[in-house]
Amino acid sequence: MLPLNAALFLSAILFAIGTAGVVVRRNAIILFMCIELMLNAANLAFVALSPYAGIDGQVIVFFVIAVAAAEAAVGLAIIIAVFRHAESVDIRNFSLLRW
Amino acid sequence: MILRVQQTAETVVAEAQAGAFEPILLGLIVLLPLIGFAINGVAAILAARTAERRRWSSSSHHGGSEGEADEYSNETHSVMDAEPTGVVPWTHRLPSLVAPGVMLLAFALAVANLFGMMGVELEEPIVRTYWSWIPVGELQVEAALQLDQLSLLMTLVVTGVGALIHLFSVGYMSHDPGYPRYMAYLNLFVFFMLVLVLGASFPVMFVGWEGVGLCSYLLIGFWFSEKANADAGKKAFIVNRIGDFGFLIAMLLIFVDLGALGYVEVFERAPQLDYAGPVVTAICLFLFLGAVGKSAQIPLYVWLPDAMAGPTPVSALIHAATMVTAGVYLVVRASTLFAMAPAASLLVALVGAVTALFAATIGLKQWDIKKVLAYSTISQLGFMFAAVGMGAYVAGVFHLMTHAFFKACLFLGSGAVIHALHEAMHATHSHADAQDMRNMGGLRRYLPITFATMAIATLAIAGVAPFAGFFSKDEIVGAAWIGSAGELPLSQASLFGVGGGTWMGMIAILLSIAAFLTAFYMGRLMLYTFFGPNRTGEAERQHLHEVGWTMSVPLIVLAVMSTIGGFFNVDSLVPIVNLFSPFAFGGDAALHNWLHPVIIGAEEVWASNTAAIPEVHHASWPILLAILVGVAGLVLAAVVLKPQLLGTPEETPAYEGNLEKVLYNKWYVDELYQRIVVRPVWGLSRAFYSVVDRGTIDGIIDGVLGRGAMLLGLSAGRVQTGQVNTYAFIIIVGVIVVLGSIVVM
Amino acid sequence: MTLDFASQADYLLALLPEIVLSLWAMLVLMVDVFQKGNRVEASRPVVAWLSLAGLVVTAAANGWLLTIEEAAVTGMVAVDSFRVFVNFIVLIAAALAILISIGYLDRRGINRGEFYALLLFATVGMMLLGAARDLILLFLALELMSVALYVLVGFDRRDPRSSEGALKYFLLGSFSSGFLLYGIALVFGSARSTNLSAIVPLLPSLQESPMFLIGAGLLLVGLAFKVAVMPFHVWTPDAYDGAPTPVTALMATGVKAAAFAAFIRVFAVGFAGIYNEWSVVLSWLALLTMFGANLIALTQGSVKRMLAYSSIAHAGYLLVAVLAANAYGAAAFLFYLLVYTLMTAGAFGIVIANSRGANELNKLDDYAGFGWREPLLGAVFSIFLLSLAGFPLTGGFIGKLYILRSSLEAGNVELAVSLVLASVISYFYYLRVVVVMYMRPAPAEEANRTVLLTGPGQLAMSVSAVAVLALFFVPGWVLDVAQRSVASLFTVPGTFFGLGP
Amino acid sequence: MLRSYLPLLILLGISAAQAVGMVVVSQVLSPTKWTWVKASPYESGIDPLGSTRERFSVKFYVVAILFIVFDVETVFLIPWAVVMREVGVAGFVAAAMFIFILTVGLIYEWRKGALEWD
Repeated sequence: MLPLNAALFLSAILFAIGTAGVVVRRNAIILFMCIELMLNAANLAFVALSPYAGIDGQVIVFFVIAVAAAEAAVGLAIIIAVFRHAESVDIRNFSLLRW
Repeated sequence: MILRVQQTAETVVAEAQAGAFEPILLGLIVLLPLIGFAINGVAAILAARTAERRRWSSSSHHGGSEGEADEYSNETHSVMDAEPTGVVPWTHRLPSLVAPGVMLLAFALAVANLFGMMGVELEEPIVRTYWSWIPVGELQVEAALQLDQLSLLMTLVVTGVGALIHLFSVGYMSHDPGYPRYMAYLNLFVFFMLVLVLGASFPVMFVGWEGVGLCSYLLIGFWFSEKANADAGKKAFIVNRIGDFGFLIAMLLIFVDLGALGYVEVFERAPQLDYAGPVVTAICLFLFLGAVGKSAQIPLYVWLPDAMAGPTPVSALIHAATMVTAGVYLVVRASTLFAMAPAASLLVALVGAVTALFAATIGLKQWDIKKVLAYSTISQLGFMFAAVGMGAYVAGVFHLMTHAFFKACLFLGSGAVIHALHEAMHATHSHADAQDMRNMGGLRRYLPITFATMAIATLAIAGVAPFAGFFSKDEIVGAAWIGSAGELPLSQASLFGVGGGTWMGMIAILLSIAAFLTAFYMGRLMLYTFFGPNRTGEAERQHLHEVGWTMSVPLIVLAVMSTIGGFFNVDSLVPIVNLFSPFAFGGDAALHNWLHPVIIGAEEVWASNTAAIPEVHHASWPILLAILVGVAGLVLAAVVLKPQLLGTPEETPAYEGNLEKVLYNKWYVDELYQRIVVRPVWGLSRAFYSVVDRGTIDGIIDGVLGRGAMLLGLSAGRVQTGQVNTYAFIIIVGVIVVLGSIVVM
Repeated sequence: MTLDFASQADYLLALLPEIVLSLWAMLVLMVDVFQKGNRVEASRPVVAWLSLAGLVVTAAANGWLLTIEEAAVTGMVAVDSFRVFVNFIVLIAAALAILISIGYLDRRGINRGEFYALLLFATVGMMLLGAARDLILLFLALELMSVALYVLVGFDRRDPRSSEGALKYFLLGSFSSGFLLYGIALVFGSARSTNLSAIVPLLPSLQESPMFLIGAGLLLVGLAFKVAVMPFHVWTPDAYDGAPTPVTALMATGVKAAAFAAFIRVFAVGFAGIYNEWSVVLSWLALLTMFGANLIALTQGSVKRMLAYSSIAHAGYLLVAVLAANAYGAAAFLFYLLVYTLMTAGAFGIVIANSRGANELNKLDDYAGFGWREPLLGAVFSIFLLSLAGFPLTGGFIGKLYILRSSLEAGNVELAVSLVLASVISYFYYLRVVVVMYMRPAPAEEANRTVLLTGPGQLAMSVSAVAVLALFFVPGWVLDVAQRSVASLFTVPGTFFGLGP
Repeated sequence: MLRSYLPLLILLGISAAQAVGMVVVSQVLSPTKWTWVKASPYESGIDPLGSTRERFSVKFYVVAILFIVFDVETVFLIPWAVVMREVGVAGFVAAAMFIFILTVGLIYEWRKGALEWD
């Protein structure tokens, strides 16, 4: 069996990569992918913890997957709507709202 | 005259009958004006709707904003701009009935309560609790009304004078497009004023306190399109915030140190505090700060003359008879606390006396008839504060009452004059100033009733016997002389190292001079307005005529009250005054006996903390002096001033010589404030404006702090770049800080 | 009736209001889509009224909840009067949002039935959020609410501002969900459960576990994001500004109420045992929020955006109540939440009334003369603004008074003083609007402006204003109810603010 | 315990090797001769019209988004199918409610015309 720490470590690294991606990337789609990465890092943590903390962890993952799918559907729709205005998904172009 | 010993026999009777009196519909007295407000408010909203519609349709016909400017104009225009259509909409007719109606009903109820209460000698106030208002832990504040001799007296004044002024307003304002709104505000004002005087605790009083301030603000800015009016409203609002701050702090201190806010509990526990200690002194000083703001005393008086921008009946009701006296009421209400703080009391008296003289000097050289009366009001309020500060609480309340009569009469009379003049000028399309006395003169031929009533009120304010002002003003000045002889409890106190007796001697002199000046400037006002040749203009003269009954009846009633109002408190112990004893109402020194239960707390404080005072000597020379200054002032005015030589504003300069210039410019206090407060703030704001192109704030609402805060806010707001990456970065920083601190803790 | 959650069917009863509202939302969706199919046209008014009816029915079901009680407090959903109180606030917020959107949506050409259905779904999410006693249910409720709101914010696809607001809200919202979820995972790993009632007894042993503390910290971040506490507020002004105004009103009121309720349940009730760990940092965040938001609000030229910052500032005030750590604090919190919901939704309603056509620009100058042009709405707006500032004669004053008192009681003098100072700052920008509204004459071209708030909206505003005033004069019974609702939280083992079970 | 996954791992390895191997082998063994015709995109023998970077119809997105949602929902149904007998009526009711909600969504899609291509 995989050591727990290793799995958690991997999940933490994935989470950190996702977080860093949100800060540094400019493309809205990539940003969204980074966020999905964060959610999946959490999923990984749940799965890795479930032998130790209870089967609930695996159930939770199903919910998270479903939620992520809903978010993806809405998110992509929003990005399309934005793209129609700006002809671009570069988030640097979106600063009508500020200050 | 202040420390009258209550007859024991009466006290016994009182105890036997105490509790026999039940207040009659106490809540309804307060509620009636609110009902009136609700009805008139609905009418106002509907009227505004139709007015808007008409404005739009008419502006589309003969486009342009001209019609709009006419719609809400300043006093000199809109008072008379009657609807040419002839048909008065119901929204304008209903308030004429409702507004004075509810006031008369409320007054009738108050009178009923008076008769009920006169039968018994009430020792303890009656508190009616309606619901639990702020119940949090020890802070239990009830929504309760308190009926006692003082609050009933105030209620009578507010509803009585209020009813008359409402009636006057029917004639004065009914042609104004905003008439229903005006009546709604006026009713709302009376509601809050009644809450103020009838409330059973400081927070309830504060509700009324804030409420009357709000209504005053609304009514001053009633003709809002004039920038000056709007500014005046704003000024009143800001100055009153300073006063409210004092009130709030005082409430906080009272709650912290006494654990209660209801009057009964507070005054029961007040003697537990250290006599003349810092706590009670601080409480009183903060309360006084509140009173200074509301009652327009030095240094916060500047808003009151500007408040004359509102309609004249408003000036009469709010800025002369009722709201501005709330500060005096507050001091009398808290007399037990003020008795505990002799230094604070002396300061109150001193501020009052200085204000009385200071404002009277300014009144000497004003040409605007309402401005004269405004400074006169400030001056008279100074008399009241001098009285209550010296511990002569009854004298202060007495003057409050008589002042309400004669000053309301004077204001309404000036309103009638302005109304008549304006009507005449309107008929000939003249644009002369209807409030400038240089445009008046000889009006007694055209406005006989107004002249007669105002003349009576002038005699009253000048202190000519036997008119109302003579008795009340004499009591105040007399108290000061007695105090200077060391015969008042406060004579034993000291302020700034100077004894109370010395202070009171100075106060007596200040007040005597002020009384003399009062008589002089009132004589001047009457001479220039009603005597000499008429300066209104040839064409206009044809159109001058007396006002209608709704306006003359209140004038006559108030004139009668100004004549007989003094007989409510004729003291047989005072020489000369006791000549009028046969005519006294309600027995000897009726008001003293009536109010005695209210100020007994203060007397007990003095009894246990000051050396006993053997006996009060009432000399006759102060009374003679008081009569003399009043008559002398009037006579001097008649001799010195030559109304027949006066010209119109174009011919007569506003002032001649340096002293007149200083007085005309009100001692340059506004300019001083402008220079030391407003201008630096503006300078900073200009500089700021040029740096950052966002000068969205106007006026002095934002001070130096405001600008600094803006700068800080702007720089803080710069993190809101609109960039998702930046936002995410800020969040990450926050996450790290939160996690770090949680793990470290 | 007593529920023990042993049988799954009991959950159907415990969740009755949420189930009713979900079904109703589907009904609304179906009514709309069957009525007009895929044609692009405005929905019938019946859709809005049907949605309102759904809220009323839900409110009835919510009231019914008071009659049932739980055998044990181990369920995923709480059945207590705290939840009922929060549900009522959320329902009021949703009802106000619907009332002010009638007419407004037509004006912007976005009157689609989906708007109302989504709004109801978001409301379901808020209600669940206030009921969640299990972190997973919390996450699901939060997402249900958020996903619906992402769409609502970007509902006007043709408006670049709306879309941009939605994009930012979506990206940052799911970003913060990631933190929340990871926090739940860590809490789950260290406490071996996501159920608060299971976690609470373990707190003494978990106090030293870094994994648990970091998990709790991430949870704090996730919730702080939703209630818009600085510095996690960054999305708020943009999303509020871009969103159609009724949605802004809902976000500022319902979302905040629900997220704060969850905050109380998780931190004040659940993690009360580690109060010392989270209170310090939260105090600093409260300070930052109160001062930062009020200062930035000073500089805003747009009234809508100013109100957005004002709602952030109010999150700071509410945090002071949460941090007061006593019974009055929690009761003051609920009381203030109610006043806040009424006055904030009301203020946004006026923003709608004064916006020009489809244009959402709401500059301060656009309010010149508004008080005279619309006497009723002007007066109502003044009441809301004064209440937001905490002026006496309004419910906002009493609410702040309660919070202050509870804070002083708890010894948080600095927080109390800061609250007073911060609200003094806020006076400037609230009063500025009142001054402009009454003291500056309207430009001539304003004369032909029409009322942009329909009858139902005006009625809702007036009722809210009267309620705000009433909460000043008779706050007693509401406070009483609030105190009793708070007491119901103690059914959870563990201490609540030192009151104890 | 991990041993039970060994066949899976072997399968994975074989399929990966096969996929990579086919590409590599074809690259290595085939003659490579570059011509314009060969390099051009093959569109059933017709010359390419316009740029290949043309935008897709938004309908593709709609379908894709719908697919994501409905596809993922099956993750709830499969576990239920596995343990259907154990969870009994309660499980059935729960699954029925779930499917009911999905159906409402489906009806909405259908009425909105999202299922029709034109």
